[in-house]
Parts: sequence; structure tokens; C-alpha cells
Amino acid sequence: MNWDIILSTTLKAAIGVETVWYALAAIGINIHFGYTGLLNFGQSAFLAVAGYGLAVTVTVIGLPFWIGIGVGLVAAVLLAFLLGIPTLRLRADYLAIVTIAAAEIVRLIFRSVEFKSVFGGSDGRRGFSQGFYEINPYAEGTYGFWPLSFNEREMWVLTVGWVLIAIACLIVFLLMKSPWGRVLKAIREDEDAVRSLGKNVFSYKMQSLILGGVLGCLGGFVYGLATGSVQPDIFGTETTFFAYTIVILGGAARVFGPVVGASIFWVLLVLVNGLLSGAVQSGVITFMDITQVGPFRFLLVGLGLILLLVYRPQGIFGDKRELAINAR
Amino acid sequence: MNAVPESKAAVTDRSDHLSGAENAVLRCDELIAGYLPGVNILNGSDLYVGDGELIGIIGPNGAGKSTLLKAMFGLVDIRSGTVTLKGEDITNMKAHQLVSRGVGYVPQTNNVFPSLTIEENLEMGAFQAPAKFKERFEFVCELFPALKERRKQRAGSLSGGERQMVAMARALMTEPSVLLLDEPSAGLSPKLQDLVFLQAQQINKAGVTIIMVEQNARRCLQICHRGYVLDQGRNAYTGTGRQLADDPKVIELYLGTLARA
Amino acid sequence: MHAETATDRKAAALAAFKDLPHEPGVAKPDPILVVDNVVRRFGGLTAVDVGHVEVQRGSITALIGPNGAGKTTFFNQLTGFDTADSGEWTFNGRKMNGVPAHKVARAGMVRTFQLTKALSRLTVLENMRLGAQGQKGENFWRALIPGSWRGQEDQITARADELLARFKLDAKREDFAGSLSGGQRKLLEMARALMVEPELVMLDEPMAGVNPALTQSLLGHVKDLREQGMSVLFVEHDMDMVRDISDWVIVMAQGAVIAEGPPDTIMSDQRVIDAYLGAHHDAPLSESELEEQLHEAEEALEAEIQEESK
Amino acid sequence: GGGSDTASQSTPSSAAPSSAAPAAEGDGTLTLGTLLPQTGSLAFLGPPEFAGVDLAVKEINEAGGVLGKDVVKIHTDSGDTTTNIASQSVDNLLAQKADAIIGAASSSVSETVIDKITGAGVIQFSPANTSDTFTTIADKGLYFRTSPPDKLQGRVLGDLIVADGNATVAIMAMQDSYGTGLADQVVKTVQDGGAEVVERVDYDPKAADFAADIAKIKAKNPAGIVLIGFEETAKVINELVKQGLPADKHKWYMVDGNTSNTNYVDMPKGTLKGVKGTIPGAASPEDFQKKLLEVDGDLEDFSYAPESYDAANLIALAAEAAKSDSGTAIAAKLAEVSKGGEKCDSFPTCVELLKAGKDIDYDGVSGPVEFNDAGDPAVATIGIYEYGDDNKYGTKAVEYRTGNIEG
Amino acid sequence: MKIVVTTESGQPVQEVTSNAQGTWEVPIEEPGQYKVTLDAATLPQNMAIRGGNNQRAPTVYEGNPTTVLFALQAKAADGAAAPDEGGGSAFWQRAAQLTFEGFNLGLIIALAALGLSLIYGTTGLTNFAHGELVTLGALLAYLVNVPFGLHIVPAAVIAVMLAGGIGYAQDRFFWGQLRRRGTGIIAAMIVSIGVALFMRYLFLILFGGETQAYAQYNAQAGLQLGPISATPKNLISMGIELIVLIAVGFALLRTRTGKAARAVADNPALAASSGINVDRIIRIIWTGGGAIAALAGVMLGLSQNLKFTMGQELLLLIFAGVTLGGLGTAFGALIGSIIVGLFIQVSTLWIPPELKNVGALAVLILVLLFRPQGILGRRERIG
Ligand SMILES: Nc1ncnc2c1ncn2[C@@H]1O[C@H](COP(=O)(O)OP(=O)(O)OP(=O)(O)O)[C@@H](O)[C@H]1O
Ligand SMILES: Nc1ncnc2c1ncn2[C@@H]1O[C@H](COP(=O)(O)OP(=O)(O)OP(=O)(O)O)[C@@H](O)[C@H]1O
Ligand SMILES: [Mg+2]
Ligand SMILES: [Mg+2]
Repeated sequence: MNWDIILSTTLKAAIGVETVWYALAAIGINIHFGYTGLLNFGQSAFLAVAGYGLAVTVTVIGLPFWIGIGVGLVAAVLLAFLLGIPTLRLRADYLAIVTIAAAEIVRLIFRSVEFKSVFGGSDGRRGFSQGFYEINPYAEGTYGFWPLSFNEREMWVLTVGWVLIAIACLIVFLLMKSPWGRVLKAIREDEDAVRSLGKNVFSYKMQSLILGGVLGCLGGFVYGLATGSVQPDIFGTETTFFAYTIVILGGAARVFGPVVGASIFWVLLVLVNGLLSGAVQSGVITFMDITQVGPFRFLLVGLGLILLLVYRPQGIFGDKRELAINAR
Repeated sequence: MNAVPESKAAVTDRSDHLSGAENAVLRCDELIAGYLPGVNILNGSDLYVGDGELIGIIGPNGAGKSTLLKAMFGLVDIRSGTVTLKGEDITNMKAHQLVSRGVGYVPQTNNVFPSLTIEENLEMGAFQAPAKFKERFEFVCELFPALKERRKQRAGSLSGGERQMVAMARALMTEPSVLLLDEPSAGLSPKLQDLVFLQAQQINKAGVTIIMVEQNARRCLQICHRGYVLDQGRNAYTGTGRQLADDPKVIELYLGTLARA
Repeated sequence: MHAETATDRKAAALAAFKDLPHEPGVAKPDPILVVDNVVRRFGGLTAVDVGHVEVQRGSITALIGPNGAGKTTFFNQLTGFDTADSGEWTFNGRKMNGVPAHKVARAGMVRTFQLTKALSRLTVLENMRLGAQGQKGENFWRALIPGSWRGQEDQITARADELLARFKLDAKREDFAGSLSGGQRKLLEMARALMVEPELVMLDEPMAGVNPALTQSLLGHVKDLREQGMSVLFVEHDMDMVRDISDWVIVMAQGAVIAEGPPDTIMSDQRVIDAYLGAHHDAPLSESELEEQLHEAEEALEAEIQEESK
Repeated sequence: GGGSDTASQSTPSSAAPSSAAPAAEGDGTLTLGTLLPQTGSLAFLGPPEFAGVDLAVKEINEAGGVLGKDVVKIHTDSGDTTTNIASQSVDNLLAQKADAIIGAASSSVSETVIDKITGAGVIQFSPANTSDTFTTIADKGLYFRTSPPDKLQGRVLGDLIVADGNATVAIMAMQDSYGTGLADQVVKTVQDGGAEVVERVDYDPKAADFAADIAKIKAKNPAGIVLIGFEETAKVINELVKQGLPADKHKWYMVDGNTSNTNYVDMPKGTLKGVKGTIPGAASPEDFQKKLLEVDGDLEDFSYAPESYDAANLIALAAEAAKSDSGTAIAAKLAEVSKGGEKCDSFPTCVELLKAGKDIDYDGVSGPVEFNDAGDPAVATIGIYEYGDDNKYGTKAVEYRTGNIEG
Repeated sequence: MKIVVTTESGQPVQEVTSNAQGTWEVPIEEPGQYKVTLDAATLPQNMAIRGGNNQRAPTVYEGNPTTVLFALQAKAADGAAAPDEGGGSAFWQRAAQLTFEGFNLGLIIALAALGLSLIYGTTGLTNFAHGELVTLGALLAYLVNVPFGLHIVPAAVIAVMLAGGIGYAQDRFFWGQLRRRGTGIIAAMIVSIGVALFMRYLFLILFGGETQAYAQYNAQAGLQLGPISATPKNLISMGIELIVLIAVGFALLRTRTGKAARAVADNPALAASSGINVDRIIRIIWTGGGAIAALAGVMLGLSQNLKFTMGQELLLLIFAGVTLGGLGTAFGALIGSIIVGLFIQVSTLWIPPELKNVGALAVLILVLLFRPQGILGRRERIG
């Protein structure tokens, strides 16, 4: 087995682009679900409208990159309103399904042949990232040290991505320490009680939905810019599920939970793959062939997830006491 | 909060108290139990109840009264100590097994099934003896006529007092031999409170052993044979109902003087 | 000085009630809450059907009635937690029907819940802080600048600590509210409502499940509220408490107000005794009465046994 | 596309070897990575594609390898677009110094990794991408594909439909770049030829069922029905038969994605009798499929196996021709070995010719494969097959048509 | 008939007359676009060109023949007789077919949803692995049916029983243990995502990624019943589904175990205090839920073939059905699912089929706007 490669790919995964954009999506979910108790299962739609907002503005309308970013952000806020106004009155589990439904509607429309001229059908859109890479301060070359190495494009995306994560975490930290955050947490526990104390629950939920949506949608930008393209199917329910997994892994309602969760998730995915394919190639494992590594990896990831949650149900940063309070 | 002031010695010492426990139906010895890891709510409480006895437990809020009942009924993890029912060790036994051994329990909160109708709630009360359902149903409906008219109403939409009636009625569906009641009179109108106390006495007379936690402490002490005062997870005082009700210390700390003595 | 105002306020309240006729719907000299024709039906059941009722400002008013009389439902209508089928009511002269719950609370009418609503995974202290009104830090943008709300937060905390001490919850200050016992939740519920500093506080069975000794000390606090100019409307089944602190009692049965009057008068009203209080409400059971009661019970039992053995 | 558009690169980064992974200089060993679906909704396409590459690598190494060394292959999972596995797999391949990556199957997945792969100076060679995007994409000349040429297939199929006298035609097309691209071409040809396309339904292959889609077609009662898709076509056929549009009343036409000898054999005899399908490639797939089965006995579907096989062979030949295993060097020779020279159709024969210093023209299993400047195949042969009573198509094509893809 | 071929610019190439079969051929030198005109005057009497246009503009490519078609039709058919101009009646026929299909699909969804709803109802578990339980049933039946060669009907019975057993085992050895450890419902939900991944990829490894069909009833021909075409297997499946759904629904409402299940759902601690063996009830539900999910899988497999993702792809619709009807109610799941099924199919009368799920999901959102607790759900009282 080539340990060098396993190690370097794993380390790369720990801070790589996927970790970044999943972490951003998860930070949004953490605000929705972890702090406010909104079971928003439509997070991928926020990423989608942001990514497509940028892509369509630049490629179809032909406006500059920064306007694309603006359009993406506005789209995320609009989506929050559209999603929130009808659904925020719903009980948590109903909200979950409705938001999945809404996100699927968004995805299906983006991928439809009907609107292919705008959204590009199942292939999505590409060619909107020049504006971003034009301001890349890194000169051409390879950066990093063994075992990590990135080219200037990756470096630029990662720098921006991690700065965004830092800002997002700071915002979450400040807000959740404040009375504003207290209202959100109270809404999570019992919104009627909060109402009886004179707080406008709907407004706070909406603020939470918008904030989480906007922070999450940054992930959509990062994804789009890193891959240079947006596709409809990446914004499916799977992405939301994984983001939830990440939140729970890290510990819900913890500022750094989503970030650590995202790292762990991708490390798990890559490490398992590295070990498995290494083992198969070097003949340590003989009961499967190399093309079965893919499914086997997911199988093990599923198993890993189960074990993690069985033995640490509160996640990495979570507080076991909190869990005990609401256990049925 | 668990630092029990050592100075506040119980009125009786342990061996004294347990000397009467020879033929106890249900007894707890040095129970230590709690909810969260590392935090004990019960700090070694003892309690016994003889056959046909009516026992009252009173004490300040958060003393651990409900926890004690839950521990006896297998709903809280017991960390050390034992619970014995008619000589059988039932420590950490599951609730439904106790029910089949003739123990009944009315919790303090969440004591109805909200999405079931009143009738279905009561049917669940008689889960292990479905044959008796009809007869017992008539019986409890006589006690609480309000329930009969509403038999098809979902319990979740009932008023606080109506729920309490359902909860009490549910426990009466089985004809248990030992009944654990956690604040059965809370939220009931004075008239119904009377009824509950009377009923408790009556059932007790019929041979049912009862342990009753009450905040309506004075009333409780009036009807019970013996009482326990629980404070911070330990027995602070024990004695007959009268003794406790007249003890000035108990009055000052636990009973207050509002109710006219 | 304190004692003096205390007696003043109580006297004022009593004076206001002195000449009022003891009949349902009687007009009060200075009502804070005026309710007209509130009706709420659930299917075929009319839970609330209140013709006219007024609550005197600066007084402690008790609302009593049998279980299922509609007291809680009535509270729900008034505070915007449920929509009445018809009717209107004014608070401080302001129309309140159709006003959403949070606005009702902001207007100064705050209620507690009979089935407590502790915010489980918030600490007791945070529960309390949440009650405070007009918090700067509850605005999204200001929340981002801790300096802008720290000062106010400290004041709020001080006030919360004071109340917690009074409600004997200070030891539980940092614990999750979800870990409180049933009675402690009641206490927290009430203390939290007081954090709002409302004009009218509506307590739904605040003392059910609270230890009598503590109840007694809390009654002093409720009376203090009156002294601070607050009005109190509370539902309670504990007649000792009703008798001790209320200036006026309103009786509901089957959704309607059936009687009003000062506590003593009400408690000797035969209809109220029949519908609500029952025979033994007044006197504690004496030894002989107890005997008799048991005797009755025995007879009944005997009869039952005979029946069974047939 | 590939070939010569390096100049049109607009991003500041470039293929300059300085920025690329070490592989770009070549290390003497040709390392072939694959990025093909082991998981996800296209997982059924994985096994034949992997088998195609495996078969090619096996033959290459049996013939002495490339540049005197055995070709190394590294298989990785591309997943589908719902997960972002592909990107991680590419990281892995680049870390292992892959010189060329065969993949991905899905156009969408290819789009997400093309910057990463070509940015590292590595060849991306897809056996299955059909999206137009890749013709014009900025790829530093490193993107190639052997995928079935839609345009020609669509034209041949469209002409076939008209020639069969179908005045009214309905099209059921899988809703992705493969399906819609092919359908667009069929529509155009059919209409030019004078028949009418009365209905076109683009369907979501993941849909719970296809009843509504077929009902829509049924309402137009077309003479010919074109089925464009992958293996979900079996479900579509179920539905066609159910709703009373069987192959003996309406003429069905299929394409390379679903013209299969395994998917329909369980159906009642004669269900597919007379159905015509088009498959790229000059030879009947039978022999090739036998060879594939020796590599992977479990294969049930053979889609894109020829294209994968050809991709691996072409890369190996180009590496021989370039005498280097670096991505950029291979890319520069790929077009050359694919056309203009002495024809040969397997690695051993071709490599002999190369070693003899001859210019070669590799004709693969999937067709003649001649790359144009964009790295797309320029010429193709399409075979037309017809199903018999046993729901299998004959080993011999009814007809072959070879043509320039662009016309 | 006379046919004139010219180049695009009108340069004449050749004039031919078609032979007895009506075909003709023109050799062409250069690839490019040509014009082909049919001389309408030379048509047989009573015949006209379909669509009326007698000119075609084909592009001819090097080395390939290009075909041009002039479809003819009887002149009398000018008016209403053309098959695709049935207008109104065709619409209604399609609407009828789609309604039928809606029930067909809705019932399968309902069956799958019932299992989900049962488990959700009793344990509070939002089981994202439920789709995989559906797949499991279908694949088990395949295993017995194809490799072992048993007819699909007994195979289905065996599969359903096996799946019930697996459901039991799942709770006995897995979910039950988690409950005992006090795992919260959200953590359990994420665990179920892990289980879904695990199972789905186990299926992929064992079963492969291809689509398969059962040995029997594949591509069964349809019967024409009035405006509707349906296969016998459809009709029988629907009957079975309906019977199972109603039976289970009533069992929940009426039997002691059913009521106990609802009691456990409401408050497990209180249920235990009433003498209900909570673990046993939950195990019964898991067994039943697993079996019903498997049955749904077999039905889905019968009508749609089998694939390792078949259940996963249905999961969203299952959730939609359950939610629309009101969470935790068996009849709600039935009604909700049928509405979802109907909207998926019927909405294609107006929207492109590729977007058919959009229609159903939009209805879900709309209904919940007006009934936030679902169609059969009940609102909890406040205070
Ligand atoms: N679910 C729980 N988790 C954690 N701690 C709990 C829980 N329930 C109760 N406690 C704690 O245990 C202690 C005793 O609670 P318990 O309910 O037994 O009190 P109690 O004597 O019944 O009081 P009350 O008269 O108010 O009902 C309290 O301090 C409470 O904070
Ligand atoms: N959502 C509802 N659906 C149906 N009936 C209801 C609903 N809410 C309340 N009721 C009924 O309305 C009546 C009044 O209930 P309410 O809770 O107001 O009584 P209450 O006076 O507060 O009684 P208690 O003293 O027991 O708390 C009760 O009979 C109750 O069953
Ligand atoms: Mg208690
Ligand atoms: Mg009430």
C-alpha cells in the first residue's frame, strides 16, 4: 500500500474544497436546525440558486462576476422568503418534508429540458469563473508542503473558502452568544412559550432561515467556482443529507461543529477509499475487485456513521447532558 | 445541590425506621438514582410500605419525590440500593413487568396518551386484563362522570383537570395491589380533590397498598397511615400522618400555615 | 414605607370592589380588561361563551371553576393563542381580538401555561432573561456588537437573579430547565412571566404542584405585584390561596361566567359549592368526620363485595 | 475541445508544466487512471466500461506494454453528480501520477473535474460524454472522447425511420445530454425527410414510472416510436406493451444506449420482434463481447465498453508514437494515430507498425475513431440491427453506414 | 408520380417517376442541401400528401443515402378523421388512463408509506432507510424467483416473510439497542441515513447496478377496459395493496395491539406504566413495517422492474404521501399517497412529464399551507 498517497489525499480532503463547501452548507443548517430547530431539508436549494444565480448572470446574461455573486445572494434571500412564508408555520417534521419538496422542485426545474436555454438542462452551466480567477493573487505554481500541494487555483479557492468559513463562524459565535441567539434557541424548545413572552417568532424564524440560507449559499458559490461549473444534480437531497450528517457529527448547536464535521466526513470518505483500494491493489483484500471499492466505500462510510452516532450520539463537540434532556 | 447538610439528622435513624419493615410489601433500601451521569437525585433513601398501608410522601419541590416513585417503578436508572416487592428483588425491572406483578402508577406529568381517545386511554390502562375493561370502565366513569360523555374525545384536547381524571382513572382500571400515585389531586377542582382523597382511602381499605406523593400535604397527611418527608433525595422525617402534620418543624419547612389547621 | 403603600393598594382595591353588586358581568370602576361575547366552540362543544366580564386594574382577581369549565381556553382566546369564533375584548382600552400572541404580550398582557412550557435546553437563567422586554441584543444587527447589549444584559441578569432567589430557584440557575421537577417548572414559568413586567399577568394554576410552604411565601410576592401597580388574573383550585390573596373572584362553569364577588361571598354561594367546591371545601376534616367518611367508604365497599359475590 | 485551442485559454492558469503535477514530465511508465461510475445512478454503466479498459490494458501488456513497461491502471469511482466523489477520485489519481484519465461517463461529472485534470497537464479521455459543451470547452488540448457520435447516429436513425415509411413519429428521450442531443438530431432528420414528429417526451430516468409519458405518446398514435435511453428502456417497453403500443403495431427504434441483448430476453417471445436499433462500430459487437466476458464474467450490459477499450488503446498508441508517457506529449499524438496512415485495428498490430516507423490509423471497435481538432471523433460507422423473435438482435447488422460526423 | 430534385439554389438535378411500390432513387454527386418536390398533379386520385406540403429540403451527407418521405392519405380524410385530431375524446381518454395510473402508483406509494408511517408513529424514527427496505423486499423476491426458479407469487410470499424477519431482527439487534442507549430521534435519523447508505451499497455489490425483471409477468400485454389500458398484474396488485392497506389501517384503529402501538407512539414511558411491553410492540411494528415495505417493493418490482436504487428513488414520494396525509396516521398515509400518485400522473396533462414530480410536490406544499397538520392530522391544543 502506498501510505504516502493515502496520507496526502486524506490530509487534502481534511481541508479541501469539498470540506469547505459542505462546511458552509452545514453552518447554515446548524443555524436552522441546531439553533432554531427548523428542520430545513432544502438547504441544497440555497446552494443551487446561488450557484445558478451566479452562473446564469455571467454566462446567459453576460454581466460581470460580481453582479453574479450579488444575484446569487439576492436569489438566496428571495428563496428564504418564498420558502419561509408558507412553511414556517408548520411543525418541525412537516417543515422537513416541505423543504425537501421545495428543493426538489428547484432542482427539477434547473435540470429540465423545458428551461434548458436558461439553466442548461442536466449539464448545467459553466464558464462563469473567469472573474474570480482573474483576481487570483497567487502566482502560477505549486503551493504547500509535503504531503499537501495545491496549484494556484486551488489555493485561491481554498483561501477564499476558509476565510468565508471563518467569517461565518465568527458571525454564528457572536449571534448565538447574544440575546438574538437566545430567542432562536428558545424557539427551538417551545415556540408558544416564546410567543407568550412577546417575541415575534415568525420574524426570528425568517431571520434564521435567511441567515442560514445565505451562509449556506456561499457553499454554492465555492462549489461553482472550484469546479468551474454548476450542475443540477449536485444540489439534490443527498447533499442536504450529508450536510445534516456533518452537523450532527460535529455536534448540533456548536459553532465549530459543522466545520469539524465536514472535515471528518470527507476524511472518512477518502481514507476508507484509500485504504480499501490500497488493500485490494496490493492483494491484502481478495474478496472483492477494484471496481467494487466504490460501493464498498459507501457501505463502510454508512457503517462508520452508524458507529460514530451510536458511540457518540452528541457528536464531537456536543454536550451529552443536552441530549439526555430531550431523549424520549 | 447534592450536598446534603449532615446536620439535619432525620428524625428517626435508619435501623429504627426499618424495624417495622419486616413484612413490607414494597421496600427501598438506600436508593441512589439520578438522570444525568454524575448527578444523583436520590441519595440513599429508604422507604417501606406494609401490606394495606397508605403512605404519604411530601417535601419541597425538587426533593426527588417523583424520582423516588419512578425509581421504584423502573423508570429511572437505579445506581445502587435495592427495591423489593413482596420479597422479590425488582430493582431496575421493567415497568410492564411490574404491572403484571400488580403495581400501578400514575405519573405526575405526561400522564395521558394525547392522541388516543379517553376510552382508548382507559383501555390501555386495562391492557393486561382486557376482559375486565367493560366493568372497570363503568366503575371509573361513575367516579368521573365527565369522562363518560367525552369518551370519544382525544385526550390531547382535554383540560388540565380532565387529563388528571383520565390519568387517575387509567390507574384504577387494573385493580393493582400496590398503587403509586404522583400528585393525583393536582389541578383538580376542590370537589374532585375530595373525591380523589376519599377514593384513595376507599381503595386502600379494600386492601390496596398505596404510596402517594402530594403537595396538598395537609390533606395527604390526614388520610395516610404513615408519612415521609423527603428533602434533597433523603428521608428527612418519618412518622405517622398525625405526628408529621403536628410537628412544628415540618409545618414551618414544608406545610406552611396557609391552610387552616 | 413599603408596608404603608401595601396596605394602601390593598385598601384601594377593596374599596373599588366594595359597592359592586355580586353578579356576573358587573362593571368595574377602572377596568383594565373588558371582554364581550367571547365564544369558542370545538365541534359540538362550546368551551367558552362569556357574555361580559371586566377585570379591575390594580387588583388580584381569581378565576375559578370546575375542570373543563373553559378557563384555560378563555385565557387562550384573550392572549391570542387561539382564535375565538366571535367576540371582542379590549385591554387598556385597546382592541385585542385578532392580535397575535406576541403583540398581546408586548401590550402588557402576559400569561403562563397550565401545562408548563419550560425551554428545556436553555438554562434556568436564560429562560428568565428571555422574558425581559425591549432587549437591544434581540435585534439582529446589534446582536453582532456585544458592546451594545452587554450593559442591558447585566441589568436583566440582576433582575432575574432577584426573582430566582425569591422563587427558590437560585440553586438551579445554571441547570437546564428541562431537568426541573414538576413544581419547579411551575415556579419558573411564573417567574419568567414576571420578567416581562406586564401590566396584567394571567397565571394559569400557578401553584398546582408547588409545595405549600413555598406557596405561602410566594403569595407575598404576588401581593407585592399588586403594590407595584400590576393587575393579576389567576386561575386556581387551591381555595386557601384564593381566599388569602384575591380581591375579587369570577366563577366560570361550562364556558360561562356564573358568579362574581369577593372571595368570602363566593365561597358561601350555594351554586358555587354545588358545582365546584363540594362539601368539604371549607373545614378541614376533623377526626370524627374522617371516621365517618371511612365508615361510608366501608359500607360502599361492603356493598360492592356483596355485589361481586353474587 | 482538444487539439489546438490552447491559445484560446482565457484563465491565467495554463498547462505550463511548471504548475502541473510531476506526471506531466513523464516517468517512463504509462499510468492510466479511470474515473468511471462504481456507485450512483449510472453504476450500471461502470462494469462494461471498466471491463473495456481492463481488456485493453491486458492486451497491451501482453503485447509488451508501452515504452517497454507494463501499463499501470488505477480504477477510481466517479459516482454521479449527486455526490462529489469524482473530484476526490481525481485528486487521488493525480497523486498517483496518472498520465491519462479515462472518464467520466456522465457529461456533468466530466465538467466538474475537467479543470482539475487538464490543469494538471493530464489527458481526460471520456468514453461516453456526448454533450456539445466539450467541443468548445477550454481544455488546453487535453480532452478527448470516443463516445458514440450523436450527430451521425441521429442522422442514420432518423433516415432509417423515414425510409421505413413512418409518417408520424414519437420520441421518448432520456432527459440528459445524451438523450436530448440524440433526440434533437433525430427530430431534425425526420422532419427534413418529410415525416412528422408528433410528440417528443423528455423523461426523467429516475421517475417512479413512465405511464404518463407513454400516455402522452399514445394520445398521438404515432407510426414510429423512438426510444432513446439506457437500461430503463425495459421499463418503458413494459409500459408501451401495457398501454397497447406493442412493437408489432408501431415501429420501435432504439439507440446504442439501449440496444441490448440481455435486457429484454426475459420478455415474452416476440415482444421486440422487428425492432431496429443503431450501434456505432463496424463490427458486430458479439465477438468483442465474448472477449469482455473473459475479463469480467458477470457483465450483463456492454454499453460503452468498446469506447472505453478504444480510449485505452489510443492513449497507449499515442504514447508509443510520442515516445513519452507525459499527458501533453500523448495528447499531441492522439489525433495522428487515429487517422491518416496504415489502418490497423488492435494494439499489437498497430504497435508493430509504429515500431516499424509507419504512420498508423487506428480503427477501433466503436468505429473508425478519427479525431478532429476539438478532440472529438470525426468519422464513425453506425450499424443497424434488428431484433428477432427471441428479443435479441442478430449478430450481423442489417446495414452499416459510415460517414463524417459533421457531414 | 413525378418527383423533381433540385439543389438548394434551384439548379435542377433530376426528375424521376416513382415505381410501382412508390419508391424512387436519385444519385447525387455532391453532399449538401437539396430540394425535393412532388408534383401533386401526378398523385393518384383521392390521395393527398399528409400535411399538404409537397416540398422537402433534406441534407445529403457524403457516402450516405438520404431518404425523403411523402406520406399519402385519403383525400376524404382531410377533416376530422385523422387519428391525432380526435381532440376532446383523446384528452379524456388520456385523463382516464392517467387517473388510473395515479391510483396504481399511489397505492404502491401508500403501501411503502404505511410501513414508514407505522415505524415513525411508534418510535418517532424518521427512517431514511425505508426506501432500502422497499428495495430489500423486491430483491429478496428476485432472489427466490430468478436464481431459485420459484414462481413469483410464492417468491413474493417468502420475500415478505423474510423481510418481516429482517425487520424484526433490525429492531431486536439494532434499533432496540439504540433506544436502550437513549439515542435521540435526530441522532437516530442520521443513523438511518448511515443504514440507508450501508444497505444500498450492499445491494449494489450483491445485485449489481443493472435493472432486472422478475421471471414472470414481464412486459405483460395490457387489456383495454373502456378508456383505460391495464395489465392483469396491475389490477391484481392494486387489489392486494388496497386490502392490505385497509386491513392494517383498521387493525391499528381497532385491535389492542394497534391501540398499544399508538399509545407507545404517544408516550412510551406511560405505555410501559400501563403494562404494555413497549419493546414487544415496537418489534411487532418493525416486523409488520418491514413486511409491508417488502410487499411494496415486490409490487414496485412487478410494475417497474428492479434496481438497487428503486426504493431510494421512491423515498421522497413516500415522505410526501405520509406528510400530506398527516404524520403517523395510517389512513392519512393512504390518502396522502394516492393524492401524490394522482398528481404525478394527472399533472402531465398540462406540464411536461419530466417535471411531473414538481406537480405533486407543489400540491403537497399547497395543501399544507391550508392544513398545516396534514389532511387527516390533528392539531395539538395549546396551553
Ligand atoms: N428528566 C430529568 N433530568 C434531569 N434532572 C431531573 C429530571 N427530572 C427531575 N430532575 C431533577 O431531579 C430533582 C428531583 O426531581 P423530582 O421530579 O423527583 O422532584 P419532586 O420532588 O417530584 O418535585 P415536585 O414536587 O416539584 O414535583 C430535581 O432537582 C430535578 O431538577
Ligand atoms: N382543542 C380542543 N378540542 C376539543 N375540545 C377542547 C379543546 N380544547 C379544549 N377543549 C375542551 O374545552 C373544555 C374547556 O377546556 P379548558 O382547558 O379551558 O378547561 P379549564 O377550565 O382550564 O379546566 P381545568 O381546570 O381542568 O384546567 C374542556 O372540556 C376541553 O375538553
Ligand atoms: Mg414531582
Ligand atoms: Mg385549565
